[in-house]
Amino acid sequence: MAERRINNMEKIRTAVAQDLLSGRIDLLLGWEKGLYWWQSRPLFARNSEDLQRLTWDSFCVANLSGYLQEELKENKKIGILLKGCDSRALNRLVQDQMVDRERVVAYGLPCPGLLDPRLLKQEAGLELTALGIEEGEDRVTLTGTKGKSIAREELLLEKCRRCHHPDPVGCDQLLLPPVGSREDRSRFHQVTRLEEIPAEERFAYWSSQFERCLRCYACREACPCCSCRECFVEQEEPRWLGKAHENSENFIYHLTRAFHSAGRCVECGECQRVCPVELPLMELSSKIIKDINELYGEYQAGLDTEQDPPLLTYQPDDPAAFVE
Amino acid sequence: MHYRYFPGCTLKTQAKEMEDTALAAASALGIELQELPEWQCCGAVFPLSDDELITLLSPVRTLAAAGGEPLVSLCAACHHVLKRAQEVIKRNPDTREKVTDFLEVDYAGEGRVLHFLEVLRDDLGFDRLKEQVSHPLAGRKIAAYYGCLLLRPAKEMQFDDPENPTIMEDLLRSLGAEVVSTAYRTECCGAYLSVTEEKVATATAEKIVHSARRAGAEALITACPLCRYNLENIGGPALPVYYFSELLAEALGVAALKEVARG
Amino acid sequence: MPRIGVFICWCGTNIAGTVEIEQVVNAARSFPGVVYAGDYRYLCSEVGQKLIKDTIKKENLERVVVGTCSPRMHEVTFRKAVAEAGLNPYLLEVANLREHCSWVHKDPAEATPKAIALVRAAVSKASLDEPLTALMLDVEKRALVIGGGIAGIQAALDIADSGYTVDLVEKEPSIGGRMAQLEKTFPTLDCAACILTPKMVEVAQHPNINLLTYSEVEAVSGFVGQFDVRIRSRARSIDPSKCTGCGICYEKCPAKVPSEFDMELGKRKVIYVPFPQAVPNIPVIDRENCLYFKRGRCRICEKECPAEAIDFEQQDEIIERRYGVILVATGFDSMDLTGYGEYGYGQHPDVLSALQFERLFNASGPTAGQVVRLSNGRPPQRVVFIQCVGSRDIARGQNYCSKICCMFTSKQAILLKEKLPETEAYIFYIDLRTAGKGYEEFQRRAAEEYGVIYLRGSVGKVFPEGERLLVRGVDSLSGRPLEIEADLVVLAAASVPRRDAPELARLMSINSDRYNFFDEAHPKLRPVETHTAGIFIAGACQAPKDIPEAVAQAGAAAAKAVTLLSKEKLQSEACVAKVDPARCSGCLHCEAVCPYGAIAATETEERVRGELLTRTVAEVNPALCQGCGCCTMTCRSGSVTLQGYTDEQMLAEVDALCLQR
Amino acid sequence: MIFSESYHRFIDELKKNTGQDPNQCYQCAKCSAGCPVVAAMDLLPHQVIRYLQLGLLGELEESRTPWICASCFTCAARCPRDLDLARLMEGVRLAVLRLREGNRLSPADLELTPEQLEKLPAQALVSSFRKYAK
Repeated sequence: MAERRINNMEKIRTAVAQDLLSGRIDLLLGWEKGLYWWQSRPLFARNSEDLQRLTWDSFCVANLSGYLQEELKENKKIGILLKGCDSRALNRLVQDQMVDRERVVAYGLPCPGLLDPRLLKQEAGLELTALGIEEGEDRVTLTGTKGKSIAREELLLEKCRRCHHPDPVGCDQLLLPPVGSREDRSRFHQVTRLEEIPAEERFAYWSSQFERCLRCYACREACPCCSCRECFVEQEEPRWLGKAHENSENFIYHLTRAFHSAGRCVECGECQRVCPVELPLMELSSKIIKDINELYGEYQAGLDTEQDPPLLTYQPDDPAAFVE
Repeated sequence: MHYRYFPGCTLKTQAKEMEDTALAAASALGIELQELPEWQCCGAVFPLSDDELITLLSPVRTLAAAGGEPLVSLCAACHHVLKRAQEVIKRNPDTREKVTDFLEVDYAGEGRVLHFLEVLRDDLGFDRLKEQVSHPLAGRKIAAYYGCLLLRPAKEMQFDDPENPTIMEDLLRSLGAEVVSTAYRTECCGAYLSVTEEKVATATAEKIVHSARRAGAEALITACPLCRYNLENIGGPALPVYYFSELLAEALGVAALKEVARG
Repeated sequence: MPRIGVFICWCGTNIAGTVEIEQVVNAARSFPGVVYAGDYRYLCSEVGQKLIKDTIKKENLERVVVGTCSPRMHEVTFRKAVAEAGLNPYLLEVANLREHCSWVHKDPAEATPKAIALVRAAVSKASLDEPLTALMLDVEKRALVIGGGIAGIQAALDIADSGYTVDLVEKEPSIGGRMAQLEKTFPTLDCAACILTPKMVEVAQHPNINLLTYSEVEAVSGFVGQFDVRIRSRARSIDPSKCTGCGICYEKCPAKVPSEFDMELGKRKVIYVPFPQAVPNIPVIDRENCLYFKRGRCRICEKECPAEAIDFEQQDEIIERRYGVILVATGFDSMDLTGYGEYGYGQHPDVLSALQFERLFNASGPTAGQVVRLSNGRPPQRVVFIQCVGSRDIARGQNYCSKICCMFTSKQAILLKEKLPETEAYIFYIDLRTAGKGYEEFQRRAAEEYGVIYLRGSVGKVFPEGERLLVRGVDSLSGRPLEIEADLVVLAAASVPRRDAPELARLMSINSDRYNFFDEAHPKLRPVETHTAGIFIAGACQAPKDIPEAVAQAGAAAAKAVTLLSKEKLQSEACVAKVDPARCSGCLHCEAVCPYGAIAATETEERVRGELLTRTVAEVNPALCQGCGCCTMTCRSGSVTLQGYTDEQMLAEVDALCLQR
Repeated sequence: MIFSESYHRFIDELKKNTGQDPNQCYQCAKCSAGCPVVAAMDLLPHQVIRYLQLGLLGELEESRTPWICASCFTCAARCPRDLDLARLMEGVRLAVLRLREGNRLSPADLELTPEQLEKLPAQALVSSFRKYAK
């Protein structure tokens, strides 16, 4: 496995190096290793030296498509590495006319699912600094313990465990062989669980969650759907939101953000991952996705750029009980 | 093709020839009908009032015993009761909870519930059946009689067009018989009344048989033991009434199996 | 803060009976910006309006708030008054103190504080009002009528007689519609053709009517006064300037298909006119079935045509034209009865729909006017009519009553009795609905004079028994089950909207009800208008109707259309949406949801780190915008706003309403 | 015809257990028109619904009709008001049985010869007792 990964790395690097060095792209958005082994961070590669740092491992979690909007102002053409979820984000941005697809070279990386450091730590019962891992095909061995081995599926990030489309869609080229669709995974179990509890309890649940929100807006910054030039939270005229820490305002922020990403959310889970207080933000987005599916038929944002989003289309048989 | 098989009360007694011939035909056609290891009568009547939970217990127990595998019955009444009981379980979570808790089974309405005729039409196909017919019923003028329980309510039974069904006629054609169309083929014969209101049941049955006779039929087929009993039990000139399975076995040239593998 | 004046109306006792007017006036004086507050018994009266006008001048008012009835009632009245006093009319706000307050409360202790809150909200909004100006738009002096049945014909004639040009578009090769298929009409038993044909000819000869048969509307854009419409005029494969209508072509044509005009009972040729009195009397070639178009051989019609009018190469013609108004009169279909297996429709040749039965009486119909059984060609001795097939049926049909069946069934029974006096006629009905001039008398004549037997009840099933049909039913009045050996069974099929009605509704942006009948703007007060200004409806496309009703409605719709056409200019909507290009990120979701096609992409320039970049943003065409607000709903950053209803104004209202009392 | 409290209790119970509301019926009588055993009934099927609408419960209690009904669902299949009369009939039968706190059929009532019993399908007996006894 390790060997294959190295081989994969070479394959990826060769493919993108060619384009970057020949000037087909001005910038490559990829990942490099961070400070620790369980961190990989965005890499902005402009030359062969930068490319040496390029990495593709089980921690390349950041969705890079969010950088495109800004970077395209200064670069003519950008290459970008995309996992399944990331590729759908790019497609969504293209559908929202935020990114000119002609100016992007998309390299798809079929994704086996990324590992959650928090789970690794929990399973090992050790600080991550004292831990190492060896990845097999389906299992991960924790070195530093007594060789504890765990099914990879159980160590995946929450978003990866509900991911149906690990293979990138709509890319210019796939750099690795596809891993196949995972429609066997359940996407909405958490939402269904929440739906089943009584409304007051549900309100109490969200109240206690939002109470912790710092309004740092990291969720918005990381979200590929949040492409407005000026977000409503910062607007002065009219002023939608106060600045004080006030739970009702936190509610307004999160619910409005969820509505704004309705029909756009590609379930990349970045909002939840970057949240410093670990709010379960994906549950909100998932609830809206589930509702849209039930009302207007199955729709997964960013999968098919030809299909118009359900909230922007009208069918004569659309349910309209709410206006009657 | 593998199915779980629910015989029901009458097929082990008065309608033995229905079971024997159907099982023989099935085995000739490569259709494996594995009888449920333990079963009890379906109750013969689907409970039409929602406060009659006890009558749901037996069909739901049977459905649960099939373990999600397709469940086949031969008798129209059994099929009706099982199919509709399954619909209740699927559509009414309250009832499902009460019934399954009482029975201590885990059943949420899974598995196809089929009449053997549906297996022949949908899973085997009448075209394939036709290829296997070795003794076609050429020149035999036969009318199909459906009765009530197979067809209605159509929304739940999803068996065939409730007013103009074709499945039995299609079967007869694939067996090489000459189909005689009769006006009363979907009219109820009133057989449920044969114990308490025999005269009513007989009068209703007579109308059906005599109309078939006038239309030129030499025999009738049915998929329900109770219909057969009632249609045979009339005053005046009668017509032979067969189970569809009897003619099926005949056309396939197989003798009735006496011994059946038990699940 | 602008100077605001508040005027509270008593509306007699309508408002004053429940709301303490004095309290409201006193409270209003304390609201920010209010420099005047007063009340009057009837503000909408001349005197009331004069009070407003005088006060505006005297107090130098810059904004006006009236606390009155619903703005739907009198907003226009008060805007006019404000304008006459020299203020921009959009600097007026209406607080709805009647429908939203006094009419829904009994207790003044509840109504008065609510009235105060409503006025406070209106004052808050008014302080943010900006003057708005509506555009003045031209009116194209041309009308489009869609559908050439009796309603469309009548409407086209009425508009044309008023001096305006009308394009009448009909999908079929001839105008005439459903009425042309009828033999006689109730309750007078006039021959349908005798009264319809003259009107059809008049249409063809009218100098102001441009007849487009075998044509369909493909696209509609624009707005009242300026609808841009694309019409596809299908190739007839015949040069109309050469054709003399001699009919040799269809005499000689070797290919036959079921005739739509005869409800598939008879056959027609592949080159055909639907019926002898067709207007225009020019055949069409049905290319789907023509041997030449299908297999490349035949061309007999071409050889036989003495006028050399056949043109196999003819192409569809696309007509793009602007109209001031559109009138929709697309009529109805007879419901498909295949779901009613118990009647044996489609299974037995002697079970017919009423429209099929009607064709049997017609001299040019499938039986040349002989009323016979289609199974054996012999006249029937007993006919059973069944009403409400598909109508009033929530399980397999339509919830509504089709309205015309009671009458046409009686009519057909009478026609039958006139033609075959010995034949028995039985009518199964659930309720007899004979409201209409001369209708009840007509139905009674059927029963009393002609001896038609009316049975109150239903039919369970029709059993083919030998050569006849055994109808098993019940007469509910006597409580008797009945069995009738009949020769013919006639089903009064429900009237349903045309199959393509939903598509047309979408094309025109007009509303439909749950059955796909087109919706009028108001069920009582605006029965021929739609919610889309400039589009009118007439006839059975709105709901099942008989001929007199369809004709009356067509006349009314034509009058409305002419009223519009007679105007030199129309004022556009002033409360239109506006995009702030600096905020707009250019996702164009607003364009996707705009029902009026009023939003499009445009380029804007901006400086980024010293460099000039162009980017795409949305832009509203104020002439097309109807102020519906869909765009403002869909814009996440609030870059689109509806003038007169800006986010700031709405929030100001909400804040004012939420203030502690 | 008295819409007493007991009537309302009865109707509410009937609606709850059968999911059918007799007031949905507009008396087209299609149920009676199609019923295969109508000839043996003293009240026609649509009259049973009418009696339910009018609260004529005593008459229904005496009527043979609910016991003649063969539960063949023909009426339900064709009802333009989407009423399931077969269910209503069962509701009436149950109400009568419960009211009388007794069964309408007991094994002793059956006057069958051994030969008849031999021939009679088990199904016929089971269903009769299901219908006539609780």
